[in-house]
Amino acid sequence: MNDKERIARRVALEVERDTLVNLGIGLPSLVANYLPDDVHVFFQAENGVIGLGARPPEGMEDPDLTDAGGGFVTAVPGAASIDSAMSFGLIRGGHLDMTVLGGLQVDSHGHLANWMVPGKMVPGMGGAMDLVAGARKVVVAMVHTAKGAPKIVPDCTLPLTALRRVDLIVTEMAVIEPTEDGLVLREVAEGLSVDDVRAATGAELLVPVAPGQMRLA
Amino acid sequence: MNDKERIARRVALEVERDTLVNLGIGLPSLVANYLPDDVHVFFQAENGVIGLGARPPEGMEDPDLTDAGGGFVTAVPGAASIDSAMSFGLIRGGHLDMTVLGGLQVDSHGHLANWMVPGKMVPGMGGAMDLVAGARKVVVAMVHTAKGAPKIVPDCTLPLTALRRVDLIVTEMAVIEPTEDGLVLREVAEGLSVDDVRAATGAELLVPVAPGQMRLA
Amino acid sequence: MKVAISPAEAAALIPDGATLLIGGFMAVGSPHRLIDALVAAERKDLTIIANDTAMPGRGIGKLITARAVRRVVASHIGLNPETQAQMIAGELEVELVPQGTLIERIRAGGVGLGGVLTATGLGTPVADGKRQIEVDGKTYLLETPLRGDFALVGCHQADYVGNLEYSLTAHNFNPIIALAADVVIAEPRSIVPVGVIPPDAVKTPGILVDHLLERAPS
Amino acid sequence: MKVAISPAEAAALIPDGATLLIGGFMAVGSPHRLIDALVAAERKDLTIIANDTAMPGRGIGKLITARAVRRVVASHIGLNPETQAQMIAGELEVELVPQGTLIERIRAGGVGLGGVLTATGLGTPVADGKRQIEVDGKTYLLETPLRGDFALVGCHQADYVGNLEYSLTAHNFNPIIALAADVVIAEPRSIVPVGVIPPDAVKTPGILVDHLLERAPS
Repeated sequence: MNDKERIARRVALEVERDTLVNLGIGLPSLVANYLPDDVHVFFQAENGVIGLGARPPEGMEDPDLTDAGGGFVTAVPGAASIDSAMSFGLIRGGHLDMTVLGGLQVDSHGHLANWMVPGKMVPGMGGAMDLVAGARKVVVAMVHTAKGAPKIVPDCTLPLTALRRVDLIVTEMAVIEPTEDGLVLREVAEGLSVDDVRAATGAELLVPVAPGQMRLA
Repeated sequence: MNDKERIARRVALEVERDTLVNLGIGLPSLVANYLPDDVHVFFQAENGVIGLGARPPEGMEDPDLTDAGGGFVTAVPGAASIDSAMSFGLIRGGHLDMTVLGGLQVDSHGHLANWMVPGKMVPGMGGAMDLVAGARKVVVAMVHTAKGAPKIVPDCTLPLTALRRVDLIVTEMAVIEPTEDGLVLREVAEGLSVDDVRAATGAELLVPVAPGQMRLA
Repeated sequence: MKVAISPAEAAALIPDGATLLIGGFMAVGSPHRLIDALVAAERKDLTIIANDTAMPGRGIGKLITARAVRRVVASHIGLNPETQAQMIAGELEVELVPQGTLIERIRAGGVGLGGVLTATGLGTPVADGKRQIEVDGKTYLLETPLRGDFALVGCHQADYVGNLEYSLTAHNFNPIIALAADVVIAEPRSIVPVGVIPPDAVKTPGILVDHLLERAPS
Repeated sequence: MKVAISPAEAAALIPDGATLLIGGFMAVGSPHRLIDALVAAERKDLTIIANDTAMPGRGIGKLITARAVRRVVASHIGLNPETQAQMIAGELEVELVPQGTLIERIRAGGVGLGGVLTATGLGTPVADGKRQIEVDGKTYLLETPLRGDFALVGCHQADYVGNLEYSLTAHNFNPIIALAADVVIAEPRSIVPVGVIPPDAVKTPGILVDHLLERAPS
């Protein structure tokens, strides 16, 4: 199991049945592959469909039906088409139960930075700021370090995505919950120690009770 | 021809082809009866249809298709159903070409009061404030006096509907255009003199050029 | 998949004193069976946010006649003399809001806006006590969001996951109030299998709807 | 009844320097023939308000490649390296706006609001230079309306009076931009007689549409 699969499997456990879930492009989109069969959710793509489905059969792609990255998708039974005002009305109005987003940095306040690296990468925030400000639950799914450097830091040095404290950070090494008191280490991946996670983390980690082993199913 | 028919016929001449027009309940609604055959317009009812049509055949009424007063109507070919946010989005966003409203008072500034008489009649403003604030052209259709008292006054004593200067006042006696300089008498009904109109009007009337006879077709 | 509930079960969810957003325009498009159930359950002290109070014996008018309502936020009460009489007698509090402002305030509550700026109401009693904000040299009123504990939505048709369709002038406030309440109860005329309402025809996505009223006895 | 115009005629209506609202999300639902006509007409100095600039060779990306654009207001430009290159070279001005804020600003421009209050962007560079307004103890950014000289709307189907239908994820910005421009030009895939699109299926009423693009040669 590679790191990305490990992260996606763990995040999938956070998804509750009969909810509306938005998955970011890239790693977060893998989460859909690991949902238990009995957990029915509607996936929302911010470009405008509730009930996003898997890739369509070869030759049956519809140019009017894509995910937020422009890739062909299907719509599940019971899907609804929505325009961008409705799509972000749902996101900002508290109707989106959960969003899973990638991260460049998360800090000890639970603040996420995931949309730009000044002078290097200025893709635009797309829907990220709305998602973090508005979703009921925000899960950051990311690898623990970038080229060996911690992505979990005392204070974000990159521009923030929102002032809202995210609800959970899932990496290949650990599950960390940002709280009012700081970052709480909840689970540690099999074969790793608390000290291993601390060594790869730039911010202080609180360990109020012995963290469990990171669940994957 | 009674007073109301005279007013409705004159207002009908203000309606331009291929426009979106909102007619208030009561006297203004009569305007639809006097449009020339070659002037196609879409009537909007603020409760939510573009392309309001006449009363349906007996026995074919649809409880889901009424005018703003709750009366059964039809929808013309090319009609569109809209919700209240779209309906008032059109009204307030400048997409409504013309509205015809009744009036309790209009004053020398062109301000309209048409929604309440303190202590007596408090029906609520409904869509009137939005219509006067937002429509491209506001025509007030009303009888010239109420129980002998002028309804066109120096300053409204009743609560205003909006700060916007209405574009035209049509009564059974005259057609009057509110301008920056004041109320300009444009047309006088057949058989009446300028002095007759002045005697029934509480505000000063400007008569820069000899007013024409009030047109009815 | 939703579970359909009876009108009485729906009314039992709604306590005395609750704030209800109710769809309909002069009773057209209102959730009539829900209203009847609230009257039958003898609810009291409700706050009703709706376009109007209809007329006696119809739609929201029935709640007024039943004295179930303590406060009304509406754009028009002129066709219901009972609303006016209770207001004048001091038994019913009425806040009158321009119709376009009312629907935008509800939408703001539903889509997470902190408020909207509008020119409607400037220079009128509607402006009393409200903040005025200037943008690009123009003055606007700041109008704040409205939300309800419950939204009671009348609609033409629903499917099993709660996707809703509306018909003609019965749309009115219904699709907007479905965004702006903690609990949304929809009263469809008919309930059809998933797939009968195509995605492009859905006006209210089922994820907004908490409960569907069971079909009316035929 | 509308008169259908050719893409070249449509492009001729649009002068250099115009502000265009263009529908589409990563080129899905964009008015492709209108964009091609603008490129063919060698328009310059356009301001484009849109969700994104797509990718080189697709949708709005073609206008970027053709150097027809002086200024972009968008939520995302990350998949078009040419937009980024022109921006870094100082040839193209880019204003990045959160997607939800962008669509609400356009809607505000379309429905006559003076602005909206949103929490999105607080504590980020988006808040720089913007007024913050407190409502009920919460802080919001005041976001102001956006409008265009022209809206270029891609859609699935139109009827002869200009009523528009959209399909699946090709709705996106299209129904909203149709509210917010002085001149609205719609590019439907097919044009059908009045009555083929039932009133409840209309997403953009024809009274908002000024011109329909004639059907594509088959």
